Parts: sequence; structure tokens; C-alpha cells
Amino acid sequence: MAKNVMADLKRDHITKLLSKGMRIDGRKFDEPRPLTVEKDFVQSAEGSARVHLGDTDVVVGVKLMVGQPFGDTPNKGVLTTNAELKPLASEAFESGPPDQRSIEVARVIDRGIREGKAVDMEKLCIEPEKEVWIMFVDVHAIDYDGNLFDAGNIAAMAALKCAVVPAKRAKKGEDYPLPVSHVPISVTAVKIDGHILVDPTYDEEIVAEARLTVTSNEKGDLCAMQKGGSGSFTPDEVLKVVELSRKIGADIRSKI
Amino acid sequence: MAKNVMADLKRDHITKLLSKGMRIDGRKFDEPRPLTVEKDFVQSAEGSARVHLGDTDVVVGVKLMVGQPFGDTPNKGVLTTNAELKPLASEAFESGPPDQRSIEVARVIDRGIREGKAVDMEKLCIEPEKEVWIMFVDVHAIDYDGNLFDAGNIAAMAALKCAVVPAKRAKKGEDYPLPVSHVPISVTAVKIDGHILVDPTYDEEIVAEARLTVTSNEKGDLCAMQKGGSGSFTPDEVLKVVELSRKIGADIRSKI
Amino acid sequence: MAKNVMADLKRDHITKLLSKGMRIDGRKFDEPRPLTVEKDFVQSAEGSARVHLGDTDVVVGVKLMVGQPFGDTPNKGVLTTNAELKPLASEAFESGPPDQRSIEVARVIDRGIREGKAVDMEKLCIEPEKEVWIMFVDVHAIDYDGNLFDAGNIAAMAALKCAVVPAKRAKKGEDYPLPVSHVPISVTAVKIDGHILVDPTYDEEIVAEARLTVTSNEKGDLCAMQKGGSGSFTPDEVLKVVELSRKIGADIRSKI
Amino acid sequence: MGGTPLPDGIKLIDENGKRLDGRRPDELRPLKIEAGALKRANGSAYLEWGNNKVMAAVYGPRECHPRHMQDPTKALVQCHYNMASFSVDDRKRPGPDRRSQEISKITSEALTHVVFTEYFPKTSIDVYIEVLQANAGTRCAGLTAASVALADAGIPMRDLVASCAAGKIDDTVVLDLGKEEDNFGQADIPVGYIPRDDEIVLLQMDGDLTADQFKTGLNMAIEACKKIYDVQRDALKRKYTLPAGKTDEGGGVN
Amino acid sequence: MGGTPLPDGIKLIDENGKRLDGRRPDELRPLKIEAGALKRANGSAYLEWGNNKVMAAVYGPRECHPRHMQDPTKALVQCHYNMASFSVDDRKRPGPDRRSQEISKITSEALTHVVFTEYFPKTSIDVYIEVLQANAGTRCAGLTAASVALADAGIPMRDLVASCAAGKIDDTVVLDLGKEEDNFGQADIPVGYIPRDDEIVLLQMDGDLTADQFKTGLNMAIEACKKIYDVQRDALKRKYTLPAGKTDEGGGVN
Amino acid sequence: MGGTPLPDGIKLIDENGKRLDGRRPDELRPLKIEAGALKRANGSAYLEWGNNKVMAAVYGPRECHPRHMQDPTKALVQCHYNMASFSVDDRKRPGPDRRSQEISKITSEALTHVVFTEYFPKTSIDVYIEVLQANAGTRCAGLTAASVALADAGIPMRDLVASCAAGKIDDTVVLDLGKEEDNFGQADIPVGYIPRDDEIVLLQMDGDLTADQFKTGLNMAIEACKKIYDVQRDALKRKYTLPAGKTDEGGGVN
Repeated sequence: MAKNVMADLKRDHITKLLSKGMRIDGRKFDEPRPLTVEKDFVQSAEGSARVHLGDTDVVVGVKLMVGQPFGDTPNKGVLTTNAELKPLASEAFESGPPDQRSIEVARVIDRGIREGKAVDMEKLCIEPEKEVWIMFVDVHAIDYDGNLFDAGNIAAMAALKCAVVPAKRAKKGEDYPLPVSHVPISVTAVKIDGHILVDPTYDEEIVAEARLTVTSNEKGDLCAMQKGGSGSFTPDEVLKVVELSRKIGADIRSKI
Repeated sequence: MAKNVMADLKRDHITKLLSKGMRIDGRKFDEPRPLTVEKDFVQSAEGSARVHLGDTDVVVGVKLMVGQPFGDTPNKGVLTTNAELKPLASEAFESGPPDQRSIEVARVIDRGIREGKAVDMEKLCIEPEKEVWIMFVDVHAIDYDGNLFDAGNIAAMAALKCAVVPAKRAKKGEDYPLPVSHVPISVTAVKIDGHILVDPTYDEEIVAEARLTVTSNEKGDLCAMQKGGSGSFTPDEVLKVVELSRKIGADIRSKI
Repeated sequence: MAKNVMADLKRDHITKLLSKGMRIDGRKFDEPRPLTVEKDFVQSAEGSARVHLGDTDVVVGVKLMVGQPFGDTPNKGVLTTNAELKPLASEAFESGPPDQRSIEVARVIDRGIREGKAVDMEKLCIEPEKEVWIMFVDVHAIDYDGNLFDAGNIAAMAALKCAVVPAKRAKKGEDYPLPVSHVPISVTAVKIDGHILVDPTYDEEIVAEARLTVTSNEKGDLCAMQKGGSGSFTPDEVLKVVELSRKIGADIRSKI
Repeated sequence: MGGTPLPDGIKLIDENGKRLDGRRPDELRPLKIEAGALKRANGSAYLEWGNNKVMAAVYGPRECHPRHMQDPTKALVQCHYNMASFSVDDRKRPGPDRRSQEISKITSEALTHVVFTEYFPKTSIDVYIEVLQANAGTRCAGLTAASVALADAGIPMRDLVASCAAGKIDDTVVLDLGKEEDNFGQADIPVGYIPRDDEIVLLQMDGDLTADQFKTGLNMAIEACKKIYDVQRDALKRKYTLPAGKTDEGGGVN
Repeated sequence: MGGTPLPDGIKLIDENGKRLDGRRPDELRPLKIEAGALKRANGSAYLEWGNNKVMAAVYGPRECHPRHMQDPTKALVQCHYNMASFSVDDRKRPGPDRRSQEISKITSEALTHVVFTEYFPKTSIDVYIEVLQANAGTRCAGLTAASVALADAGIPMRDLVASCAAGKIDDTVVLDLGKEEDNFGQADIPVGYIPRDDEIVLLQMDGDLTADQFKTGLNMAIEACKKIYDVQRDALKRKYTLPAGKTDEGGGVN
Repeated sequence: MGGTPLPDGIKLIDENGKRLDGRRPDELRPLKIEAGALKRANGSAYLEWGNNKVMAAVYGPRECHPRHMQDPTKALVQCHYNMASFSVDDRKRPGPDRRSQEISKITSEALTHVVFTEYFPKTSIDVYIEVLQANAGTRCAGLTAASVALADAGIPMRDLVASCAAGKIDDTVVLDLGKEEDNFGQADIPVGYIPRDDEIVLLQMDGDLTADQFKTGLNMAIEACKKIYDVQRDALKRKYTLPAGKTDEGGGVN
């Protein structure tokens, strides 16, 4: 009950400000939070990055292991993306196996990397049908103030960009940089009381009616999209978010 | 509490009728419900059937995959039977991994197929000790009005009878019909207030003291049996159910 | 609540006796309970023993299966230790997958065997990098009156000592006795109200502040140690337990 | 998207602009819906769409378990999407995988939007979607069936949700991808839509699309949803106006 | 049944009508039962039957967890059958598998019949069966031991359940299959029986039997259950009439 | 201990008594601690120790779930130690394994000793330790960081716990094993210690040690814990005396 009262008060406060064109942290509606990217944060990973997006803090580690390809892609590496939303990072997260929320975060980040052709997966083939590199992208939330989709996507792309294929350790020749071909960037917006805001904080997320993540590449083409929340968007609002995401995505891409 | 009151009223009603020789749906004690069998219901399965036994609705799909034989049967295929009793089909079922009830249903159906030698498992050997066909029989309850044992057994046998071994897809030669040698049929009876009734509805099942499933083959020989429930049968009652099951089983066999 | 009251009364009783130099079952502080060891208790195991340590009753079975070595020890067998603390043995145990308590028991026993070099693991190599013996040590609590660490360790060592490598069954040559090189023995003490007691009963365990298990070998050298409980030991108390354990361990070793 | 290159000599759209199964780019696969297909559930719907066969069942509003998930102000709409192990070529292990959990989540959210959840505080409305035969587009098929099942259960709703995907094959934006088109195509855009209010309640996309192609695809999917909406309403009308006992054959678009 | 053909030259019944271990067709393997083998449990029994070694422990009646399983009118008898990982030749993975869950279910049902559950509403009576060494017939051994453990726990019971299997080997109906007979035999019929009331509370069958053979086997198992019942009663008498402290050697049929 | 023989030509201690990374036998690896590294947690600490990177977060005291674990007389200190999948060379499967469960247990017990749990009946104090980069000694690093995080959360404590391991390499007792020393060494003795009361709250050992070597190692670890204790206190002082907003660089021993 207490929780509901608090949420109602928060919603009132946020929507009142929004009606005056203001966000609780003073940002413009189409303004993402300050971004810092620290690459190579974890030495034990083949590639890694720690990203702060406002007060959201995420560490991504990329590991590569030798394994078998899937039957329908015998000459391609395998991508596996996992998100750990653990109670370390927020009271909102619970212990235990991945819940629907962390599965959604992982799958949206995965879809960006995969459909955005971030990595040339054919160059991760060692021997067709026999051996390929299995690439694990593990997204760990450390401190959670909303928008893990974008913080995780940015950290994943930064980690991939500095990753090295550990061929020597696996006795498969010389190490070489992970072949990153494209840098798909996701931008997430929420709808609150009819307003569209990018890069929501946690407080904005919990009062938001609906959420839309759009991932685009260097050419401004779209590679992944995900709507969430029990609210709706009009077709025009969707197109507006698409435009915002392409524009802001280009800006973020230049920073990693 | 409310549940118990309802169950008591239901029991009173059912037993009162039984004492007059009547069942709630007007059937005779030794009369199974109307049966319809729709073979090849699911194209993605190697064999399938949808069966209505009264208001009980079951879909069975048979899948065949190439795999390894068990060490003690190097020249035989492998049978795996699984039953999904999901909340789609009834308020009585719960989400989650198979509980004791669905395990019992699966194992009794499995025992009928296996001990009744329904399929010539040696003909599912590809290369002894190396490769055999793994045969999955998946029983999905769709609408549950009692007696999944028999509905599932009938649907499984119908699905096996129309199944094709997908050798071509697996690059193991030409497709051929699944070698079905025998058609073991199970018939289930319950005991309520001393009366023996075949093919119980859900209401009859929940007031029943004990349950007995007997599976017999074309020759009238017995291949599997399972007593359930916290009540008892006298030896004579057991023999009576055996006779009923052989007789009714022959009738059902002619329909699939 | 009632449980807490009982625990408090028990604690008062035990500590009052201890202040007079007495334990509830009349033992001296440094006196373990009577020990009986029945080797070869289970014929289906490659080695087995049933051990009574006072009223604590434990059965250990050792099984050996052919499997693959770990990458970093290509010419050594593999040891796996598991402890089953099931409600059969005590109201204090719960059904389900191993909890932290049973994991701790298993790992402390495992560490004694492993670090104490009880078995010459190189002699469990069949073909380097390809095939080795996987040795399973399964510790089953049957009746639990405290100190499973020591009862389990003793039963495990007794079972290992009478185990035979089933090479013939696996078609890997002739059977031979499991190569047991050392007999590491653990001795556990608890601290109650400043007193150090060895081989605690269940009642002593639940009122104890802290627990220390020390495993030593024939030479009196130490191979494993584990402190448990939310209490503390002074460095001198630790050294006292070490001495007690070496002395009592030698005595127990002579009995198995 | 599969992203696998198409086997030699096969084109997803032929010189006459026809697709592998003969459809035009903006043509739906045949769709049939039967409302009230099950006896036990409070509401249900059976749907055949192309080669998909999907059953949806609704139970509730009923007491919400576990208790700590209860919302004192409204009902919880919980969707459980499941693919039968035999619904695909390679047998699927029973139980929820990550894909089906994601679909369950977004379907729950889409349905929550149309149910008057505030009428039933503390309860759960459980929606079970069982894919018996899968042939691309099962999440849209499931959402479409679930809407009808909710209405069949008599649960007060703002409107029905209709759902359909657009996609891109051979560089062309088309409607309602079939299985080969899904495997070898370039993009997929599943949409859940409420015609009455012109609102989008489910939206995903994967593949490679220009912004213009996306706009074209979104519009194409929306137009298709309007047709699907009519099939949904027909199914409900047929159930509730047929003389009792009369067999319901299921109607649809062909 | 294993269904595996018997290795060449081996017969399960020799020309003198004797079985591999020298038994006659209707002869039981040696059986010993010790009531009250454990200190912690409210009741217990240790059983050796042929080469089977089984421990049964009873806890309760006690508060039933989880609460939603409580029955306000009676106790819940919950049996947990488990095979130790080292009880069979190939190590069994710890934890319940499908077979042990099925046996737990039918054993619970059989025991429920004899316990006056209505005396202890809302409680649970938990029965733990641990198979330490397995050699065919463990479910019958477990049910037989569990009955004694329940009585040892002082739980009011209608009667004891005795349990034994009949089977078919070399086309002959025999009693109480051993391990090789189970592997290479033709049928197995585990029976749980209450002599006083002539009632069958557990019954399974698998293999291939004519109706007549089944009848013969059922009767054979019933007659054996009567003997086992005597061993059960002896075990309980011995425990409750022995001078305190005297070792209990366990009695049986040989 | 790894127990693996050292590759030829490599010595863990050279002729000058220096270790692989140049340390003396009784020398700690560089240690830096930052108190209050996280915004969301009630208390937190980030620690770099040699090549270990560990984050600790504390939530609580808060209502204890599940309820049946509540202690009506005191708070429950529950530690959850976890290694990130990328913290080691061979990717670790996410989720708790047996090793991390054991570490969680003994860390919980060590921390329980210093927290005034009786001040917060029925509550839970949850301690999350996340190892982001592992390089031997992570349980000591985790316990050391967790103590600071508890203090940062303002939870009343008897004292801080400092933790460090001694070990044996090349037959010599040394302090604070590095990764190669851990892999190829002879023994490891992790110790958790409270300087003010001269109390040991965590102690494990594995390998091969004479009683004298153990005594030497224990003393060495205790002396090191006293230095670590100073680093812990410095980290807390720095946090609580720095002007608000000033960046905290983390201090330590080098």
C-alpha cells in the first residue's frame, strides 16, 4: 500500500513538471544523461567496459570459448547474451534465475548486436561445421537508475570494440582483434502522460505507461525495436521515437 | 473449506445416483464416453492425433530424432514419453515442471507402449551401438474432463500409427512408416462407493476411492496395469476390471 | 517462539554443566563418542562403510565410472564428493537440492580427501587426456546426532580403504584395489561459553558459538581446516583445537 | 532474422510479384478463428493462420497466487505463451525458454492495456497460449487468439487487440511472413494494434530496414490488423448468435 | 521388464524347477525386519530382503508445510522414496527422478488407506524410504518397511500393509523376482495387500501376461503378503517386548 | 590447492627471496578501498587488491523474506558472494555454484559476529559481494569489502572484520597468494580477524602444512589483517570527511 502511495505521489510530481516542459533532473525531453565509458575495465575478460549513464552503472565482459557451430550456420561463430539484474544493483531486483525483465534486457541487447551485424560472425569460424568461437556477452548491472537497455547496449558495444580473440590461449593460432563491423546503438524512450522522454531514469521508468527501444546503425537504418509496458503508442509517436533514436544514436556512437 | 463442501455435495449426488444404477451423464457403468480420433492433426510432428473422449481433449505428437542407444539395448531405438498437464486444460493443473500426477500419466502411457511392444524398436536402429531413432511421444492435455490415461493412450497409439520416420530429413535414407506391431489399449475404471465405473469424468475421478488402469493387446493379453488412489480393490474387483478392460479395449482398438 | 525458549533452556542446562567441567552425556571435553565402523556395508558400491559416531549414523558409498579428465589434470582421476542431509535423518533437514549446510559438509570432507592426498589420483588415469576414473564419494546421513563432518570423513575413508576399481565391468582390464595412500582424519570441536569440546552432539552443535574442523594426516601434518558458526576463536584456541585434532585423529585412524 | 542466404535458384518473390505460396506482398495467409473452443476454460479461442495452429484459454479473474504478486488496485493479466514440443521440426524441450518468456511478457503487457483491470483488484487473469503447430508469426497468432479468448470469458475490455507482422524479403516490404520468408528474409515487424483508438500495444522489429521501409511496413501491418479485427469480431458474433448446440465451423479470411 | 533376451545358455528356471538362486517358483527371498532402527525419527524400520537394504523413517503427525497443502479434515501421508546414488551398479544421480516420484505417489496412496488420517487434521505424516542397496523389488520392500515404521511411530492404523511382487520368467509364474529375473523376465506384478480385509492397495503390472497368468500371479503375491505380514508383526512384537537395551537382531523368513 | 607441479624452470621464490611479482614473503599486494561506491545500496565499497576487483553492497536492515526465516530476536545477516562470469579465464556459468555457496555461508557467519543483530529483530541485512575480476584471494577481498560496506550503511557494528590469507609456496610460508602462487602453491589459509578483540571469525585451510608452519602462517595473516584494518578505516574516514562532491580516489597500501 505504502508503495502505491509513494508511486502515486511520484507520478503526480513528474507529470506536473512534464506539463511545464521539465524533467525531474532538469534534462530536456530529448536529452540523454551524461555518458562515461571505461574500456578494458576487466582484465580477465577478452573485452570489457564499464559504463555510467547518469547514475546507472553497468559492466559488460565479453568472453570467447571454442565450441561447436549451430547446424544451420556451420561457418559462423555463436553469440550468447546474458543480463544479470541482481539485488546488488537495486532493491527492485531479486535473487535467482533470470526473470522476464532480465531476459528481455538480454534479448533486446542481443538483437541489436545480432541484427545490427556488429561482429562479422564468419570470421569467428575456426573450422566449418566443427569449431567456431562462442562469444558470450555478459551484462552486469552494478547500480541501477533506469534504462539498462541503452547502458547495456553501449557497454556491450564498447566491450566488443576492444575485445581480442584469444586464439593463442586456445592453441588456434595468433590472437586477433574481434572483427567488429558495425556499431548498432539503441536509444530508449518512454511515454508519460502523452510526453515522449528519452533515456528514462528509474523514477521515470516506473511511472511510464510505455517504453520503446530503437536500435539503429551508422547508416541510420533500423536493426531492432522493442516496445514494453502496458501503455500504447500512436503510429506517429512510434515514428517520432524512431527519428529521435537515429539522431541520438549517432551522437552516442561517436563517444565509444 | 468451500471446496470441501462442494466435493461433499458432489459425492452425495453421484453416489445417490449410483445406488440407483445411474451415472451423472446417463452412461452405463461399463460404458466409455463417445470417442473421436483425428489423425495427422499436427503437420510439424512425425505423427500426431487429437482425441476427444467425451469432453476430454488431448493432442499427441510423435517426434523422431537421431541419437545414441542405451548401453544395454545397442540395437534398439529409444522411447521417451512425456505428459503436459498444463493450466490451459484445467484449473486442477498448475504451471511448472511435471508433478507426480503428470509423471504418473506419462509413465502409465509409456508402459503400455513399451511393454505392449507397440513399436518394433529394433527397426529404429540405424547403426548398432552408434545411432538409433529417439522417439518422443508428447501428450498435451487441451481440455480436461477426466481419464487422461485412456485419452492419452488412444491418442498416442493413433499418432504412432500414422507416424513416418523422417530418415530423409536426417540424411539416413528414405522415409518409412513407423513400424507399429501391436496396439495396446488402456481402459481405466474407478471405484465409487463399491461400484466399478469405466472411463470416469473429472467429477467421478475426484470422488472416486480408487482407480485401476489395465492395458491389453489384440490377443487380450495384459501388458500394463496401474492402481491409483487411496482406496482399495478386492482381488475379485481387480479381476472384474481386467475383464472389462479387455472387452472395451478391443472395441476402442477397432476405432483407431 | 517455542523453539527459541527450548533452545535457551537447553543452552542454560549445557553451559551450567560445562562450568562444572561436565558434558550432557558425561563425556570429557576432549573425548569423542564411541565409534563403530562397518565396512563393505553396501554391495552395489565399489566401496562402502556405515559408521556410528555415538547416535550419528552415516553410510558412505564410493562409485567409480569411466569419464574424461579435467583439462588441467589430464593424467589424474576426478573426485566428486556429495552429502545428502535428508529429512530421513533429522527434523533439522529439509527436502530439496543441497542447501548451504550439506554443501559445506561435502566440501570439507572433499577437501580432506583431496588435500590429504588420500587416493593416488594418477593411478586412476586410464589414458591421459582421454579416459580416467571418476570417483564419486556419496555421504548419506541416516540418523543425525551432530558432527556429520567427522562421521562422514571417517565413513568416507573407511569406504575408500575397502574400495575396488571395477575395471573388469568397464572392460578396462582387471579389477584392482583403490590406491589409498594416506588416511586424513578430521576432528571437529565447538566452542560453548568459552569451553572447547570435541565431537559435539546435535544439542551441543545448536548451542555452540563456533565450530572448527581440523583434518590431519599420519604425520600429524594439517591438510584442511574449516571454521563455522557466528562466534569466534582466539588464535590460542585455534592452536589448541589443532593439537586436539592431531591427537584424536591418530586414535581414530587406528580404528578404520 | 535467419540471415541465412537463400539457397541458389530460389527467390522469395517471383517475376510476377508473387511470393512462394502465391500471395501478393500485402496479402494475409488464410485465417480462421473459433471462439469458445474449450469447455473448462472461462474463455477460449482456437485459431488456424496459414500453417499455425494455436489454442488460447483464459481463466479468471481469480485469486492471485502467489499473494505477494497481488495488486490491491487492479487485476494482473498474466500470459503464458508455450510452444508444444512437437510444434516445430526439431523437437522443442518442454518448458519455458527465454524466447517464450519474452513473448509472454510483451503479450501480457499488450493485453493489460485493453482489459479493465481496475474492475478486479487483487485478482489474476491468466491467459494460456499453446502453439500446437508453428509456421512463423506465432506471437501475432497467439495475441490475436488471446484477445478473442478474453472476450469469450466475458472480461470487460476496452477493445480487442489484433496482431499481425509485416516484414522485408528480397528488399520488398511484405505482410505476414511465412516460414521460409522468416528463415531467409531480411526483417520482421510484429505489431499489436487497437483499431478503434489507433494505438499500438505490441511492437518489435529485427533485421535491417530503412526508416522509410519501416514506416511502410508499420502501415501495412496496421491495415492488416483492421482485417484481422473483423475476423475476431465475426468469431465472437458467431459463437454468441448461433443456436445452442450448433457446430461452429470457424470463419476467416481466405 | 528389461525385455532383453537372456544370454545364451542361461535359463532362469532349471530342469529341476529351481531358479538361479535355488528358490522354488513360489519361494520368497530371505527377509529380515528391524523395527525402530533409528533414534531421531518418530518411527523407523530397517529391512533386508534378498540383497535389498532399505531404511524407512516416519516423522509426524506434524504441521503440514506448505500450508496450502493442509487438509482441514485429515492428515496428509506423504511418502518420499529415494534410491541412494550407490545403491545400483551405475551410480544414480542424487535427487528424485520420474520413477521414484511415481513410486512415492503410489506408496503414499497405499499407506493413506491404512492410517486413520481423520484423527490428525491439518497435519502431515512424512514417510522417508531410503534404498541403500537395490536388487529388484525395492518398491515392495519400501512399502513393507514403511508400514512397520508407521506402526513403530505409534500412528493409529487400520492394519499393516504387506507388499510383494509376483512375476513371470521362462513362461512360468513365480514369486518375488531377483535382479536377473527382473532384467531378463517377462512380467512383474508388485502388490500391496491388507490381509485382515483382503484388500489390494497397491497394484502395478508390466510385461506380458495372459489373464490366467495374471490371476495366478496375483494370488501367489497375496499368499506371500500374508507371510510378510507375519514378519512385520514379529518385528514390532520383538521391539516392544524385548527388555530395554537388548540388541535386536531382526527376525525373518529364510 | 592446485597441486599441479610447477612448470619446469619456474620458481615461485627466487634466490633473493622475492616472489614472482617481486614481493617479499610477508608483503601484501597493493590494496585500495573506496567506501560508498554505489548510489542505490544502503552501503557499499569497491576494492582493488592486486588484480582483484570486488564490489560489495549492503541493503537493510529490511523486512526478512521469506518470512519463515525471520528471527524474532535478531537480524539475519545474509551474504551472497558471486563471481561474474567474465571474472575468470574460463567463463563461469552464471548463478551460484557450490564453492560460492560455501563462501557465502562462512562470510555470513563472520559478519554476523560483528553486527549488533539484536538491534534489528525480524529483519534481514543483505550483503552482496560481486567479484568482477578474480586473481586469488577473492573471499578475503570480499569479506574485507563487505565490512566496509556494512559500516558505510551505518549499521551498528562491534568492529570491522579484516581478512587476508597466508599460504605456503616453495616450502616457505608467505602472505597473500597471487594467482600463480595459488595454482602451484602448497597451502592456503584464509583468515578473517577482528584486531580490537584479537578474534578469528573466518578460518579455512587447505594444502599441506606442519603444525608449526600453520602457526607461522596464522600469525602472518593476523599481522596483515591489522594493516588491512587501517586501510578499511581510512576508506571510511575519507568518505565521511571529504567535502561533498569531491572525487574519492581510494587509498591503500602500496
